[in-house]
Amino acid sequence: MNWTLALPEITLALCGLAILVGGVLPKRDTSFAVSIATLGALLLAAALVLVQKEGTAFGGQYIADSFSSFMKVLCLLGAAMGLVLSMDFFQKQGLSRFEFPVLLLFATVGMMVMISANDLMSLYMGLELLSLPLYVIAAIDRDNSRAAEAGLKYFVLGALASGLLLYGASLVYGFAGTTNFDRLADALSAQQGVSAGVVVGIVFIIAALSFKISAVPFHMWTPDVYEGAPTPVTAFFASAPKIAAVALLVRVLAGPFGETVAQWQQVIVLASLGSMVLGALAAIGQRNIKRLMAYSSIGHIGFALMGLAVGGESGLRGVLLYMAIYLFMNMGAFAVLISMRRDGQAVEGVDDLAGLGRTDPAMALAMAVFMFSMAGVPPLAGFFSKLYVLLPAIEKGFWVLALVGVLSSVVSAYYYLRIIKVMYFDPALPGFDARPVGLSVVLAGTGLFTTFFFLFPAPLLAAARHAVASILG
Amino acid sequence: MIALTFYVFAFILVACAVMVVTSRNPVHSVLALIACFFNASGLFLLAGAEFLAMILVIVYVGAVAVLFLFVVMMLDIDFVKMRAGVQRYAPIGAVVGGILFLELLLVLGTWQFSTDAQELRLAATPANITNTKAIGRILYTDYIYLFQISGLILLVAMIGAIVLTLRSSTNTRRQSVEAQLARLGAVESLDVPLRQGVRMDEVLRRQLPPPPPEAPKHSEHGGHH
Amino acid sequence: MNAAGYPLLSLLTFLPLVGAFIIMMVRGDDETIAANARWTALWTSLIVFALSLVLWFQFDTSIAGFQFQESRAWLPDFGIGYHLGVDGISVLFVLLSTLLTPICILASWESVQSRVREYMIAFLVLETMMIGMFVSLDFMLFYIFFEGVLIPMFLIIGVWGGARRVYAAYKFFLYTFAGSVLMLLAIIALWHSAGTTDIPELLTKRIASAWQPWIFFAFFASFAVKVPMWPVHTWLPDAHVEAPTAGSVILAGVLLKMGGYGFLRFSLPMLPEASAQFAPFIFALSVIAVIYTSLVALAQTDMKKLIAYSSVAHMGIVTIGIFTANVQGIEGALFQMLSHGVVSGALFLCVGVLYDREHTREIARYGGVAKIIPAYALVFMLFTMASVALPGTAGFPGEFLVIMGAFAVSPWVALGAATGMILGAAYMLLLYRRVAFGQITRESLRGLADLSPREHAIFAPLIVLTLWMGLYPSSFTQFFTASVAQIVTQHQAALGVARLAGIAP
Amino acid sequence: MLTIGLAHYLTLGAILFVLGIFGIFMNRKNVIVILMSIELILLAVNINLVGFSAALDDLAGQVFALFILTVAAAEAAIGLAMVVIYFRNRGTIEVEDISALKG
Repeated sequence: MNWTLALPEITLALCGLAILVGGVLPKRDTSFAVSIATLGALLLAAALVLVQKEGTAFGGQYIADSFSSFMKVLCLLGAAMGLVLSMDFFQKQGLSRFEFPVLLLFATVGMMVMISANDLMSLYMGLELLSLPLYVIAAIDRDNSRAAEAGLKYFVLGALASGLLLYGASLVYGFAGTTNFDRLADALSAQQGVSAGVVVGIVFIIAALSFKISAVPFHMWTPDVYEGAPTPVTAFFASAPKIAAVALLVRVLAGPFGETVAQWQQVIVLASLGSMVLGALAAIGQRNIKRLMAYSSIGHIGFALMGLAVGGESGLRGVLLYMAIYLFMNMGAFAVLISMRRDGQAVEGVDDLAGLGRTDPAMALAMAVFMFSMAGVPPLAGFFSKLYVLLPAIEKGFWVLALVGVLSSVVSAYYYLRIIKVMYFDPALPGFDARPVGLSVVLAGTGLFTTFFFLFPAPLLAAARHAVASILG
Repeated sequence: MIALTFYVFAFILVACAVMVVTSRNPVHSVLALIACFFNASGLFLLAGAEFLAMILVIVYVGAVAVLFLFVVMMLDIDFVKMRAGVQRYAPIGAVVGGILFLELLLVLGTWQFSTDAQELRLAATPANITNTKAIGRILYTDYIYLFQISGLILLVAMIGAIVLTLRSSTNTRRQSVEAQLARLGAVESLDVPLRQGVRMDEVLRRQLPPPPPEAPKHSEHGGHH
Repeated sequence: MNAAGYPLLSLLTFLPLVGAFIIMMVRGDDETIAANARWTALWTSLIVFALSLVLWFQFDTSIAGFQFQESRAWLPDFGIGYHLGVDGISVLFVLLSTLLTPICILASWESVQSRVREYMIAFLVLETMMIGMFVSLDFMLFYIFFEGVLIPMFLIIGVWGGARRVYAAYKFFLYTFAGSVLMLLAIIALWHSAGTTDIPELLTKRIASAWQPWIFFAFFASFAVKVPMWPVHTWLPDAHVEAPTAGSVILAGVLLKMGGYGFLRFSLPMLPEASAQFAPFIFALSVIAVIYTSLVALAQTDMKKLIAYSSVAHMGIVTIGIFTANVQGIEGALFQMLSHGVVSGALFLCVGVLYDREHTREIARYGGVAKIIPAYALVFMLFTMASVALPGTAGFPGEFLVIMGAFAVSPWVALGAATGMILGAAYMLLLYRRVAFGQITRESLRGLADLSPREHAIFAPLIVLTLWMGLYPSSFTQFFTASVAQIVTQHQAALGVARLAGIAP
Repeated sequence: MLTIGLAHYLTLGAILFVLGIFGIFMNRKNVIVILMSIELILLAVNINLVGFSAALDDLAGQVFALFILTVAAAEAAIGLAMVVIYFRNRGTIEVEDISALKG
């Protein structure tokens, strides 16, 4: 029982318990101290992940490899940034509760379990440990009817997705007699022509995971939940959990179901096409910037799925790089959204950004960088993320995917440009309230990464290559 | 005999499930759900999953279904005003559901196991011990990882339910130790001699003891107002 | 490292960014920032220009290949490298960019008063992108610079532009972006079939005939929008009219050349068969562009719009020249691009001078300015003459060579191009007559001030160049003779091979 | 038909699954019924797993079902809490009223 392998998860969970006790006992408001402690725990876990050895533990239910390290570090970074973004916001909204960081921490444990899952059971348990805190924090602004509605919607559809996942998992288990990924791979590769039951099972599992990453046609919840939830929560939703779910999808499809590629490839291609097109078209008419970001995230997931549909070493590497770069762009953009607060009141309209280029040039510049980057304009990081999935797509002859991808990025450029237009071309509104330090740090970090990624792409590329090599064996 | 039992359980189960979905009154739905769980539990027994059958009754009927019932009652919904039954898309839904069901039947009807499913099993049922014992053997050893995670999930659910619903209402009376301690002087405690009592109506009053040097040891009386 | 002994091209490319960074760091009140930004930008661009003169003097005109090469690994996983170099085709464009940038900065000295710091930063970033694009010898690098131009240009049009600036900025961005992403796919396809994005290497590879039309079409989508060719030219008049003067100058002077440069650098040598196949199509579009936009120009009432349409017509001549695929045609096209860069830039500056004073570009609002501001009228006349390709000015050698080249291919194309020249003379002279001669239409015009010393400084180098290019063209053509000869030889050889392959079973 | 095999359990599971899905999408009156439909789906999954477990002679299926029960209990708690706060905010739990956020 090689349990020390799971040290990052164990440490983080224990830290969570300790922080919970530390937060609950004192009589005063402990939310700030708890946030700081949680931040420390997340960074500690990230450090542990980096020094983690490779191998499997708990009878094959847990796997640590360079793929899991790569994704876990991304998720931990995303969670840490989400936490930093939320600290000041909740205080100003009068929502600061020490339970939020604790729930976020347990959700992060869930992500790590998911990413390290090497068994359908640990996949499910990780997914649930992630989802339950997410349902709660979507509705943490419980006296706001929009937040309550967002939470409820998210919960109902999330629980349905879990049900689909389980039904699919039960069929796969029934076919192979095992839930372990390695053994599943053996069972599925030994078979001549996979039985229909397994295919149905795989499709159910993909559908459920598509829900978690909000790929078309399981995206319906995304705009509503993104709009209804408090902005830092939305920022968190759009980053870390998505990365974890993509990681899971990659591991499942490249690992146990890798032999049945013919069965699921078309599904992923269609999901990718649909997400890219919908993400581009539906965002055009949005006035609420959080809804706009929701559709934008759907479009980005479509691009990431393009890499998965293409598959192979280069395709999967594209997915990993896409998610890594997306994390930074997205967090940066949300840092701007969270700073949108006028006279103590959070504002969410695209038009509320008007004249930001005059009132806060630094933030406007950062936002412009993120928007151009998301549109895929070189030399910003977003261009490279798209390039890394387009290269394999064309290499393997997925012309339709590549063509739809670039055309949808032209269409989506339209609404990204609208934000820039509002910031720079429109007459200025009164400036936003002073920005807390945490937001400035996140803004500066993500902005510099997005701008100067092109100078030093090698480390990230090497890490991604290493990670992909470990799941392709 | 076993077949007959199966069909009885299965039939009631399906009937109750239909009632869960279609019943007008949520209380009826919950009761039907409870019946579903009882029958499913019976089916589990038939399949040899004794432990699971018991857990289903204890956890679901004992906790979850009661929770449902509790919430349904608590929400104080005017069921008469509720729109009746399933709505107009129901026929379409039924058709789609029927197609889905037929497809599933088609797939499941020709079920075939992987050729080496027997070798791939990780927890083959051991012979000659009870189902509960067998599960107990592996649950805390092979599955300790998942077991701990499920503990975390329950913890998260607890935190979540508290975060979402607990509020310090102004109507409930709760003990506030600090407030009581701070009330020094406003309330005084008396050392009442045995069998004499304090006759407040009368002027009979004991002579006050000399003032205490420090905060008095009121804490043991913290409970009363 | 290269002929200069130091990374000259990298310096040229990234020095403007250093200037932009310095401007960003300036602190103080608005007045200080503006003054600092102007001077820093001017000095940066002057230093870059001075440095680029090294190219002029040290460039070996007898070599057809690439010089001043620098290369470093960048994305080795994908076979994409950082590779810079110039040959006869690109070297003069680099010089054109470095020359026009300080002129533009001078031209916006007084006309831009709001957000000066951001304006100067945008211009310096733009300069980096332009130079980088002309010196990149890696296709992906080229693409990055090619697209990167959009960001500063979008902001320049949108923030400092005229009344309909938002519409114009959007149109500019989306048209070019849509074209470019198709080119990106083509670049990836090339990378896939050749295994590299290194341009000198790609030039030696033969692309499979079946792929050539597709790749050609994708390149065409991008370059034709940039040139711009009819019918995708409609963004240009809007962008020109709405952009601030300096923006128009850069747009006409350099950005339009990116399309022609692309055709010449990539389409023609890399896709010889497709180029030959599609040449008639290009000729047709170009002739339509030349005649149609000239007629449209005749009907314009806005000076800038008129010059914008004339740009479309002149660039039509360029595309004709490139696809004649003979020495005269290509040399003419190159020369035409250079001269158009100087002359149309200067014309936009001339319009800017009037606009700064009267704040209108309506032709009808002016008249008889020659009597009030003679020096200006003289300058304006020179550039008008150059634009109508009067012999002895910069416009002439290019158009003449192109018509010569076109005649060798098809007299009809040559006829079309010549018609364009005649129409061009008509609308330009009409413009000049209505603005400079005749009655003084409005009393307020009498108060017009003649050219200031700053404006003299702006026009002086352009005047010198216009005359120099017209009177002694060979000091410019000598740069690209060798490279063009090589392109033509290789093109003929490639077509010969293809023909042989077509004959063989 | 007289020997009860895997197919019987799978069919029963499929019926419950489809009923659960039907309940989620066709229910327009009460969110709590949707939560109950989700419980039905999970019950269907458990029946599947127990059926497979018996047919394969493998305990893993039962353990899986056990974990699903645990999680379902947690999910029910969260879901009902969500319904409660929604009711507090809106005074209704009718599904058709859940549309303040336009989809």
